[in-house]
Amino acid sequence: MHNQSLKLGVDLNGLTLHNPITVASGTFGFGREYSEYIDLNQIGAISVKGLTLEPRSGNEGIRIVETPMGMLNSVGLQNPGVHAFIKEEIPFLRQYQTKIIANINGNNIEEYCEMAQILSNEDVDSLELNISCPNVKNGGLAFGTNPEVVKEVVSKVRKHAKKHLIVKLSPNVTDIKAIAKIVEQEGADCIALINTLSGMAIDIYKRKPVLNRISGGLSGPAVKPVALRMVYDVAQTVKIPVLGMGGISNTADAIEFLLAGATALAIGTANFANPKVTAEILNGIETYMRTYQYDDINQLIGDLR
Amino acid sequence: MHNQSLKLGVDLNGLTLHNPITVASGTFGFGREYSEYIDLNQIGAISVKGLTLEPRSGNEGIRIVETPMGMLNSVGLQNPGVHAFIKEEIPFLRQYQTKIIANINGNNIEEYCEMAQILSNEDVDSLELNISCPNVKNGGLAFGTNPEVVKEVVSKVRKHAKKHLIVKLSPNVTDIKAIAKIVEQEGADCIALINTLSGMAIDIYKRKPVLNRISGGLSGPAVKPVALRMVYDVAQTVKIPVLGMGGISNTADAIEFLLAGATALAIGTANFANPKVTAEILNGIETYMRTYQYDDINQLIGDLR
Amino acid sequence: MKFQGLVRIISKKEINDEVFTLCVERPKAIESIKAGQFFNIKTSAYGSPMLRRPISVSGYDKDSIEFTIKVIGDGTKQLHQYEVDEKIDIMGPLGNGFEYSNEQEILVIGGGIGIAPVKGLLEVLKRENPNIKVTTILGFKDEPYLEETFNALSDTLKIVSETDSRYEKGFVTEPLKSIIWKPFQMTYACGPTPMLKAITPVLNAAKMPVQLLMEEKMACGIGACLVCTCKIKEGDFGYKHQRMCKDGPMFYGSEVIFDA
Amino acid sequence: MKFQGLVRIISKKEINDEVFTLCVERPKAIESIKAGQFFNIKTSAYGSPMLRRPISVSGYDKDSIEFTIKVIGDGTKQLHQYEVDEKIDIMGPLGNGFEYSNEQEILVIGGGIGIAPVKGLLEVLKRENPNIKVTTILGFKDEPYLEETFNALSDTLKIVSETDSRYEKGFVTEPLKSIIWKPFQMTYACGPTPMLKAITPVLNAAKMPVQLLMEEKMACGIGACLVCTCKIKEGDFGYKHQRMCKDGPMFYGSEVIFDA
Ligand SMILES: Cc1cc2nc3c(=O)[nH]c(=O)nc-3n(C[C@H](O)[C@H](O)[C@H](O)COP(=O)(O)OP(=O)(O)OC[C@H]3O[C@@H](n4cnc5c(N)ncnc54)[C@H](O)[C@@H]3O)c2cc1C
Ligand SMILES: Cc1cc2nc3c(=O)[nH]c(=O)nc-3n(C[C@H](O)[C@H](O)[C@H](O)COP(=O)(O)OP(=O)(O)OC[C@H]3O[C@@H](n4cnc5c(N)ncnc54)[C@H](O)[C@@H]3O)c2cc1C
Ligand SMILES: Cc1cc2nc3c(=O)[nH]c(=O)nc-3n(C[C@H](O)[C@H](O)[C@H](O)COP(=O)(O)O)c2cc1C
Ligand SMILES: Cc1cc2nc3c(=O)[nH]c(=O)nc-3n(C[C@H](O)[C@H](O)[C@H](O)COP(=O)(O)O)c2cc1C
Ligand code: FES
Ligand code: FES
Repeated sequence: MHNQSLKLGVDLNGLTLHNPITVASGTFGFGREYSEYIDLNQIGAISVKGLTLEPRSGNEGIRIVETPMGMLNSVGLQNPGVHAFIKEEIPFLRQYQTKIIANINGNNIEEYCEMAQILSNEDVDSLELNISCPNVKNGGLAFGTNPEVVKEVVSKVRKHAKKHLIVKLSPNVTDIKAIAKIVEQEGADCIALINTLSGMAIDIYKRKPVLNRISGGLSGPAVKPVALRMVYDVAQTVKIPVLGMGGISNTADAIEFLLAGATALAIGTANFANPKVTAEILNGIETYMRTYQYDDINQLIGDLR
Repeated sequence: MHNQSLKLGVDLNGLTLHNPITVASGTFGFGREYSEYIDLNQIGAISVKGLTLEPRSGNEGIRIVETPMGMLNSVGLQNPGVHAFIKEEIPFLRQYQTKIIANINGNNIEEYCEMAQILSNEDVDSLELNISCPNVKNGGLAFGTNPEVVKEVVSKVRKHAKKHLIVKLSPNVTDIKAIAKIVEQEGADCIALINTLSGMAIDIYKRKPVLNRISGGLSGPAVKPVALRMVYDVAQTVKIPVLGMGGISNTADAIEFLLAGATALAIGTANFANPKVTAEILNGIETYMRTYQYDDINQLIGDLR
Repeated sequence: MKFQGLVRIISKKEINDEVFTLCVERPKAIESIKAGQFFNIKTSAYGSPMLRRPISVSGYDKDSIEFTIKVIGDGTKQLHQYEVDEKIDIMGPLGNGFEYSNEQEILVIGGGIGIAPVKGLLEVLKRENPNIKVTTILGFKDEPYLEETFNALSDTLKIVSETDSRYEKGFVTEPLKSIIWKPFQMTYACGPTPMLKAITPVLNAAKMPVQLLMEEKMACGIGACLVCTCKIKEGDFGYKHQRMCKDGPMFYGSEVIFDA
Repeated sequence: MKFQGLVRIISKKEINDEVFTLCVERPKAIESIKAGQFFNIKTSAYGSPMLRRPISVSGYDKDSIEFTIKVIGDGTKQLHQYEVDEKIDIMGPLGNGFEYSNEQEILVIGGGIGIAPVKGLLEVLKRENPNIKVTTILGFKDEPYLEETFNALSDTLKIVSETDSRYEKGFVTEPLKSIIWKPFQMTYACGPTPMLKAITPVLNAAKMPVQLLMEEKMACGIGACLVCTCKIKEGDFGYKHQRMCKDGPMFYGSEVIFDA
């Protein structure tokens, strides 16, 4: 029994992974740093740090607040820009068998389209459309919170994206199912969720918000129950596969997301406390599969009784 | 300096409290049990367990899941009904100088109005309209998540409520500011927030959602950053006072909410871990006021630099 | 005012790999304790896990309170790390505990760590009435523990285990069925819910009163939050939700409805 | 592969009410360590606080690594509760540390717990070059600590305190200004940001190179998450964000922009 090899491969509707464990955008850089702690070949896919058309130096001031079993970040998409990514990072990542997901971020719809266009001709495996960044035209609310804007951005980007397209949803919405349906209708291949919850912290000694931009993105175990509910709701609603994330920190969390219907998982914040957490979770999933007699991970996905 | 008496009284637009520390509905019963651990006279107001017109036996099955620094509850408004509350509980609570906030919950708008009517003639200090319960007519989404429904329920209840009226908002919305504005326009005296975030947990051994109703309400420190952001946003948006809550567990949390603009605070989940937490926080606020030289709590409220 | 605060740990004893006892100083403020009551204990000063853990009294006298604890998750792991002379935050005693007066012949059933409060009960009963006749049935999944203690406290002791072949194999229901004809005035039982669910109909059918010490995940532990429930018969067909922590954790077998 | 894992605590020493040292076994896998580098340490096995805590190396040899830690919040409180022979989860060494070769005369400035890595540096420098001339300035808010240690490591030692009247009153900038004419080849400094911000222009103006060991709240500690930044001059008017953990925590005074 113990020697029987388990089938761990999953298919995110065109993006096949040799196992369902991926890492979340912005928490793993471009893989370089973590490659000194774990074997990147063990990771199904790496979603790289959120890319923008031009290099960005990110937000000033404090960028992190630790909160009870979570953290707020306000990195502000610091990244070398899509061209440097293509030149410097793709070749590095291609040394490993992990798939490359390019997380793309625009200031406006045109930028999203342009990035999709550019990356469609490059050696990446999937594009992850991050629609949680603030939309300046819509008064700073994220692209991903307004159903009409979601419809427009996904349909336009779809036309430029000649690759597997993931759309990553913001959890800061009343009805995640409605947004997910639109994303599916407009032709996304896969839905990723959740991005960070909007949160805030105040420095009571200075009597100021800790973060210059007042609010930041909450991630980590604290948000797991919210993420799991949204992943479950979306998996019940759409037919395209779901890449589930939000607070996954150990095997039990991962199994919960798989049972809730996520076809693959992304680990984010948990990497910070434990750089080997992805490998440990993969191991734990295998043990669980043996105990509960699944020989193919696909039997486990969505297998709620 | 240390002996100088601090002014701790706050005015929630008609509901005056001798200090800003209240307890959150559903976490403190009707005060009886906690009266064996702390002096209820020390608490500014008690929001009692959510009341319905008829007695309710609440949800079946498991009602609680502990989560990282939080908990999901699915109590389902178990309560003896508004009439038993009036007969049995008001006289008990009136022995103390704490104010009584009646948290009211309806299956439909008529029930909300009827309860407001009934309680307007009883010896309570405030009505807290809880619009986070699922609205059966609107497909199970909470009353509080649909702006039109919010408008209708608040405007109708306002007509029946001859008392101070608090409206308690659901955090499961895209734009809390828009909802808060409607609530203010329709004549609420005060806004309370946040109620619980929608969350879920799965029993990976049974492979079933832990809670019969699948999702439950997340509370506790985990939600604090989200709550603080919403309290800040609402306090910036409306002129009526805000009763802030969500994960407040210690003095620092309380100061954050006050600085964010909450005129009073409610402590919920933290009572479970520490039955004396309200008194301890009150003490801590006094120390903070002395250190930062506030002699009136009202100077501290919203005092961000 | 009821007690909640820090108490000093007087002694700590390992019973086996997973089970240990902590004995703490009994604060003066606690006037009375009853077997079957529990304390809600803060396991960590650092917030996580956030909630207290309910632990039954497994023995007490005028100066001390004893807890017998099985390590199963983070909370109990943290409790296991406390050392003698450290202080621990307890709250209680809580719940209604066992009802006992001067029964002459009783049956006691314990399953797993559920034997802890049963031990406390027998110690009190023996103290108050040294002539009491005690028949005890204990059931374990694996290797039994506290066997000698129960031997000393019982006139007849039967132990079953699901896996330890040195003992009778099986569940407590087997020995129970073989002695149920005896004239026990009262049965006291504590153990996992499936065990209580299995023995209750047997005892009810034999018209033998049984006090069940039950378990449910808790938050406040004092009856305020309503997250812990026990489904109790009301009228012929109805039910009501009672609070496991405040109205229980002891309920009579005749009143409980076992779901699921 | 870099090291992350459990190491045994060899010794623990209280330095005063708030400050202590932990000495751990140096894992074989760690080939080199440099003064000024740090380890990211998991303070609790139970998840809270969630993030590791960066702690500088305050000394090392081929068998051990020493940390000198000040208790300020939950994480450092938890570190303080570890006992000899327990194991602790460390990750590192991280960051770029101090750059040193064979300077003959150096100035060292430490503020508060920032003296910890400076101590480690001096131990290495003395080991490698016993004739090095060391002038040390230490500043404390309250009562100084490790005075004897620094006495032994320095040729000249000045200590200031904001409140302890047995020492010169004030900040490190005062003694610094009085000796800045000396021909130090290098200055090494670590302390709270306001201190580094105050000394940097003084040293820059005197055209004296200074290596600042800086601090910023961290998450990953290895350069992947970009939550820790140091604003570094770029061109004449520009700046770029470098990673405090990976590109620092040592930066030259000439390159850092101090905001706010
Ligand atoms: C009134 C009352 C009295 C009690 N008295 C005692 C007592 O005297 N002594 C005592 O030891 N306990 C007693 N308990 C039980 C005790 O409260 C719990 O064991 C304790 O709360 C567990 O806390 P924890 O943090 O260690 O484990 P938790 O982390 O809360 O949880 C359970 C662990 O079990 C695992 N788990 C859950 N379900 C399964 C499953 N189906 N299969 C495999 N693993 C699973 C989980 O992964 C988790 O690690 C009592 C409970 C009550 C309500
Ligand atoms: C590269 C690097 C190296 C380091 N090396 C060392 C080292 O060698 N030794 C060492 O001791 N530390 C060192 N530190 C600092 C150390 O990492 C922190 O002290 C530690 O992370 C604090 O964690 P904590 O959980 O104890 O405190 P936290 O809980 O994280 O926090 C801070 C505490 O201070 C309080 N606080 C915050 N601001 C104020 C204020 N303005 N006034 C009053 N109180 C306030 C907060 O309420 C809180 O209790 C280093 C840091 C870095 C980045
Ligand atoms: C420091 C940090 C930076 C992040 N940057 C990005 C980003 O650039 N693009 C993106 O889509 N999500 C970003 N995220 C969100 C994560 O990818 C993930 O959706 C979220 O953190 C929830 O998962 P977790 O709780 O496992 O971290 C970031 C998260 C963190 C903590
Ligand atoms: C067990 C429990 C029961 C609750 N019941 C109610 C209720 O009946 N009515 C209501 O308006 N809010 C109810 N709430 C929500 C709280 O009043 C509060 O809004 C929420 O818990 C956030 O605060 P906290 O994190 O401090 O607990 C309940 C919360 C809990 C934990
Ligand atoms: S745990 Fe709160 S009522 Fe029982
Ligand atoms: S802490 Fe992650 S980049 Fe520095």
